[in-house]
Amino acid sequence: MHDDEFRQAVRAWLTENVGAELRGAGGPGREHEAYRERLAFNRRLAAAGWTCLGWPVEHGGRGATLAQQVAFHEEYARAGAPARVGYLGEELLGPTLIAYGTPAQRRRFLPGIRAVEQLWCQGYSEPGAGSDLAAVATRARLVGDEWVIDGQKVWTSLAHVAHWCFLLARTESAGTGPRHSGLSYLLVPMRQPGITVRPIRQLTGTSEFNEVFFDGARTSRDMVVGEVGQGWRVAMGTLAFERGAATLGQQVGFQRELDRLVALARQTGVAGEPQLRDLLARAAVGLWALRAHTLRTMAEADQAGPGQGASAVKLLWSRWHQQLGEVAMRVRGASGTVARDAPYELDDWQRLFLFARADTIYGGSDEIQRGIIAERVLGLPRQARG
Amino acid sequence: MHDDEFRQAVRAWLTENVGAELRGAGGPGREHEAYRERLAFNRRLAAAGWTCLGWPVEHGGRGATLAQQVAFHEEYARAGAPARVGYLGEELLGPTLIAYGTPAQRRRFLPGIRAVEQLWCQGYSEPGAGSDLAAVATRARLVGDEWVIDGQKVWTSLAHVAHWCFLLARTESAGTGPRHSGLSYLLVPMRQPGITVRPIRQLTGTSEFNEVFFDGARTSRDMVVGEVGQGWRVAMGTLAFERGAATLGQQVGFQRELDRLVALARQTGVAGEPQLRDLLARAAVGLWALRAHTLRTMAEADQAGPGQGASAVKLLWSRWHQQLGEVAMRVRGASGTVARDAPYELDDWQRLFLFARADTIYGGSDEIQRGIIAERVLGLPRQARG
Amino acid sequence: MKLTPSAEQDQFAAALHAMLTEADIPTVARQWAADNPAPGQVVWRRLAELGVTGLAVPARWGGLAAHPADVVVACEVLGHHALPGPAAESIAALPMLLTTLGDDALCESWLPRLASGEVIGTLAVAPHVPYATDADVVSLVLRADEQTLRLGAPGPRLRSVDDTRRLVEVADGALLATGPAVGPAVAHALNAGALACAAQLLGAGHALLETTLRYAGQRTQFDQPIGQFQAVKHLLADVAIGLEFARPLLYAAAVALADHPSTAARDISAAKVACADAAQRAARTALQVHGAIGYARESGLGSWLTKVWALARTWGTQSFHRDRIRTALAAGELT
Amino acid sequence: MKLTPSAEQDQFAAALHAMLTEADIPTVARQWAADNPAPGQVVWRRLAELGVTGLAVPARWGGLAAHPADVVVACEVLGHHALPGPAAESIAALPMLLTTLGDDALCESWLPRLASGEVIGTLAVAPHVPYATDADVVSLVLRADEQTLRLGAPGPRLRSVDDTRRLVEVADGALLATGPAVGPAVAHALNAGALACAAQLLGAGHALLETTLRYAGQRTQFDQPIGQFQAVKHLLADVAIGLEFARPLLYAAAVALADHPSTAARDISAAKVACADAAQRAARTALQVHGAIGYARESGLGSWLTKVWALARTWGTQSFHRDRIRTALAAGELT
Repeated sequence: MHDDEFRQAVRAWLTENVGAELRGAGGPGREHEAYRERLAFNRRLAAAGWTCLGWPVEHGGRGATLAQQVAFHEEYARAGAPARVGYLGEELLGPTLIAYGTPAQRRRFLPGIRAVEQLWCQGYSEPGAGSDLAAVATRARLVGDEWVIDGQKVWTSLAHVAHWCFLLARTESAGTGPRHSGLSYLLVPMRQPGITVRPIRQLTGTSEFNEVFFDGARTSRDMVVGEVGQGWRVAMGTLAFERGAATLGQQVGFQRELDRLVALARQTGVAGEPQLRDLLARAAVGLWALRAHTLRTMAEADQAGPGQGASAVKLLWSRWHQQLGEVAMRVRGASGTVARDAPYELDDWQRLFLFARADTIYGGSDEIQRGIIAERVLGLPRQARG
Repeated sequence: MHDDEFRQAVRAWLTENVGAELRGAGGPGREHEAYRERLAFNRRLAAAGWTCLGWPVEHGGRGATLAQQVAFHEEYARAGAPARVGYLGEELLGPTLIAYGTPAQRRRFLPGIRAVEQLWCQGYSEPGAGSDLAAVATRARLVGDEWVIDGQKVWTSLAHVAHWCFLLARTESAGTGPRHSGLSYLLVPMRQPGITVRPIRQLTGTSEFNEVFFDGARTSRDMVVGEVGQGWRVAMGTLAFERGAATLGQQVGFQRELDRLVALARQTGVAGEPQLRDLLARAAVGLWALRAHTLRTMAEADQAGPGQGASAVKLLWSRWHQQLGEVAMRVRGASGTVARDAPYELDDWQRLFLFARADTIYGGSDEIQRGIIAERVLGLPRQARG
Repeated sequence: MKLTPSAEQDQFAAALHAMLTEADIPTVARQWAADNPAPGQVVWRRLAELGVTGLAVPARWGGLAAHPADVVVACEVLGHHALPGPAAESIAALPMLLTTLGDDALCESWLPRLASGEVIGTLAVAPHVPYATDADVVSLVLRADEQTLRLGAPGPRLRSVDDTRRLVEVADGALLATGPAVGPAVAHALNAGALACAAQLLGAGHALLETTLRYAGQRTQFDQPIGQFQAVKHLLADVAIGLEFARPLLYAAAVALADHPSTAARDISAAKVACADAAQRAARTALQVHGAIGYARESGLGSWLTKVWALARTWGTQSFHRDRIRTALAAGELT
Repeated sequence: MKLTPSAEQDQFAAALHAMLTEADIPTVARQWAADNPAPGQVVWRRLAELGVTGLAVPARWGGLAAHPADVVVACEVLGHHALPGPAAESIAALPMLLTTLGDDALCESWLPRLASGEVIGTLAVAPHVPYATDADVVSLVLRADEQTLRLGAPGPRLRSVDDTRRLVEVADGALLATGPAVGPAVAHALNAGALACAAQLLGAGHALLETTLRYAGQRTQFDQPIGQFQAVKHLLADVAIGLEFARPLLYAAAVALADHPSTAARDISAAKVACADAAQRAARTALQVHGAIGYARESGLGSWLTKVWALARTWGTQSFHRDRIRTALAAGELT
């Protein structure tokens, strides 16, 4: 299909299927919103063949070109389609299984991901392992033909609805080698007696994140991805998967936020304030730069494989989004601190302001990203990190 | 003398003695300006009894109160009196000798400092020891009754006109103790065959700084201040001397700069630009805060001895001054890059812009100051520094 | 100029601090938010016993007639503990409003009871204080504009992002005063409220810094306490500097409120801007250093974060106060 | 959209880079500043041999009729080496001015000679380019405003803070063109000059980053290379990010200049602002990391520092370009 036709087809399907009740639902800080409706919508999306576009055809994908993936994500964002409930499977686990999984693992799990029938959660972070993932302490030991898992994960998004979890666990004692050796990448069914999920109540009053306690939880021996003890390599591979196409979709969402903010500023009259105008203009230019940079990075990746730009992009969009949150609060002025009446719930701008602060934390904090750029891109000497 | 009378007396003397040719001459980045005239002026100042005000009377000072010292420095700045050529002796070495020197050293050197007859330069920095003063490598060894000194100092302001240098030199091999042990604080005559002074040509085309090479330079055995091997403690004591009164004078100078910049902005019409007005307003408030903070610190020091605020003050004024330089370049607009015609010389605003950049470097860089605040004031764990 | 707290002020602050530490304000605040103001009202009675509620009330109406710097000292401690209740309103703005208005009957009705703690009061002043904080749980609600002062009739409660701040719309009640004296009294009350609010912000900022310092000393990543990383050190040093430099502006503004009416508005704006900036920097850094745990309600960081968010935007936004400073600059007053 | 350099552009840049590295530009620049432009003129002839001077000249006048992105590629390398001479003027602005004006006689007089390198040209355009750079050492000096294009008569030399930039006041010379076609041609030339200037800034910023990275790897303090300190790493990472994000805006602006006249002004302003901000951040950080040594002329850092200072303020100040962006935003063009 030609790229333009592809885009038309996406748009047509979305126009028909995104109802008003779904528009804009979900997303960071709002994963609790309209969850059932989003799940149903995502399953319809899958049935229509609009999931896992970039996966190779032999693995159930459509082998879509980069341009087509971009078109999909842009149209998806433009239509205000709801945040996908299956993105962890589609964007992280699926590509990981395609790259490192056994044929049996792929056969077993890829169809469920594609159809949004099996939902996954990610078990990386622990109370003692946030920025420092190599400090993972959850242990897994082989007992007969099963891994038995003990430990605790935290900040596990949507764990209460997930069927399975992909996680990092320590399968060998740390010993004297590098701190990240001895970890394995395991697939663990969530609905079993050894697992307890406890929601974390957030500042916003909502709780999309969870603590997950593993207390003798079990999974069969063949549920390890890659080799035993090589989980670090597999997990880092997952983090490195190029998210260019989805990033452009994210930017379309940012543009919508900015447009709405400009409209609000005009409506309330504050758009006339020179400083606010300057802030809005800077935000607009910042977004052009993000978009131009993403397109450029993708073009380079097409030519020469994935680049080193992920840390820089993460830093830039997270700062941009934080600043937009602050500008939004300036536009709102004194009324910016009144929440919707009941239940205690933030409006979109308040949520943006509060949640964008997390943008510089999750997925690797600002400090970690700058360290990565300095050491891996600029070649400055590494710090001793054990 | 009552504080107000004292202030009147200072003002009267300055009104009579600061000629137009002296006004505003000298200062960081401009130590070369009108040097002879400033020296002559400073000697007149001394003859009139206006130097070393805060020193105890038994050491040749006037034992002036803090309020009187403040009045002096404020009036001095307000009169546009030229930067003092003897401040290193008056503010650093003098108090050091009073605190740590032998009676013989005090008798020998304090009168020359007070009269601005003997000029001093400071030999701390070395090519390999900038922020890290403990890395001083210049060596001094005892040969008979003399110290023989070999090494190199750098960024030595006014070395080409100084009669003496107070410096840090390594008198014992570093060994395994703390890196700053084994340093001694020596007084060395500058005009001798073993010393070569080479000016460093700066970006501005001027050269107030020098490299000083010590090649078998000599000073007599009793020219060590404090105990041999305790030079670090003496030098750090020097750095800690409360400069509150002079700081207020510096702030009067800043206020003059800001006033002139506001006047320039009005004159060129750019004061009407809302963003520039905001920047100027922020600068004004920043200066109130500096002043209020200094007064508060001095009041506290009066009650309870010197506080921990020096690092914070250094950070704040250096950032404030840098920002003023950037605002100045905005006020100047496109014409801001044209230098005075001949010789290659910057105007006041250009010099401010360029030299204020050094404000966050000399006297302990921004990075060092923030580390000091984090570790000594906030009590965060120290970094291993050998 | 009186820029450092006196020994008496230090003792007063220490006593207040000890009382609030013992009172377990985080629990009290949760109850206050959940429509159970009784434990909070008990704490407010203790404030009255310590004299806090009477600081800004003249002696003839049963108060302590203290210097505005004393109010600042007290409000900083209240902010440090994130105490619920209309502190800037009841302790600072209302006494200033009634005193400046100078209507003896009104003063006699309310000031002695505000001072004694029998009454907690609140106030809405359009446009800077659009809602009356906690109007549904206190017994005196006023509503002022430039021309009139009225009793306020509490309407529906709105939720603040800081859920311990009960925001209430107020309708006009009985007219209490009108005429040319009202405008200046209201302006003066706004200044007093903004100053008290700035003091609370500074206190909250310090509490955030302290909490974050403790966390940075305990939390390890990469086998060392995160407080040992230079990046974390520098973030926290900048927070400390921001707070340290805001405090003298706060005290200078208190002095101006008492003694330099011509510069009081400008100086209070400078203090509010500096304290709000410093507190917001403390809040940003607290979240960044805590990482995700800072978002969890149970971390307890939240009360201060949302308190700072809310206080920075009431009693005049940053834009409003910056504008007052710019206006003063343009009038040639500053330089 | 053409956002990444093609293989040909990469090769072209590499050849130019090699030539300039070999030519020892720091020495050439010192001579240029000291009234000895001959070595610099030799380098400019080599630029012509490589085709740089003909990039923006149409084929019929002996040029390469290249895309503005090619000019950007070349100017970035020139900025990287801090080459003296009126690059934005002679390579970008003048060809654009004459070509857009479309007066065949003028084109024929000058364009072939600019392309061949026989002539280096410069230009003053009030108010954004008040002086004609290097007018006393080149053979074509023009002076334009919105109504007229004239030859310029070089007057006294002013010194720039960047002493390799010879700023010359120009008086009116012979009238070359007047009428309604001049205004748009001058506007177009200003855009082309600003774009070339932005490219030079980006190149200078990269050179500063590279120099600083080298220094940070070599210089030790506290027994470790200073590049190992987290504070230094983060400063340099921010520089790298600033430069990396300015580049796509630069290429997008080049595309707009060629293909999207309606957004060219806006896009070029965005590129100029971003490149100047990024380069100035690189300059600040270079000085901060070098410490005092950065101020010494012999460190060699100075040429880039003052070049960035000067270029960030010509072809439109940051205020001017931000204002153009704001105007576009207000016109509803952006969002």
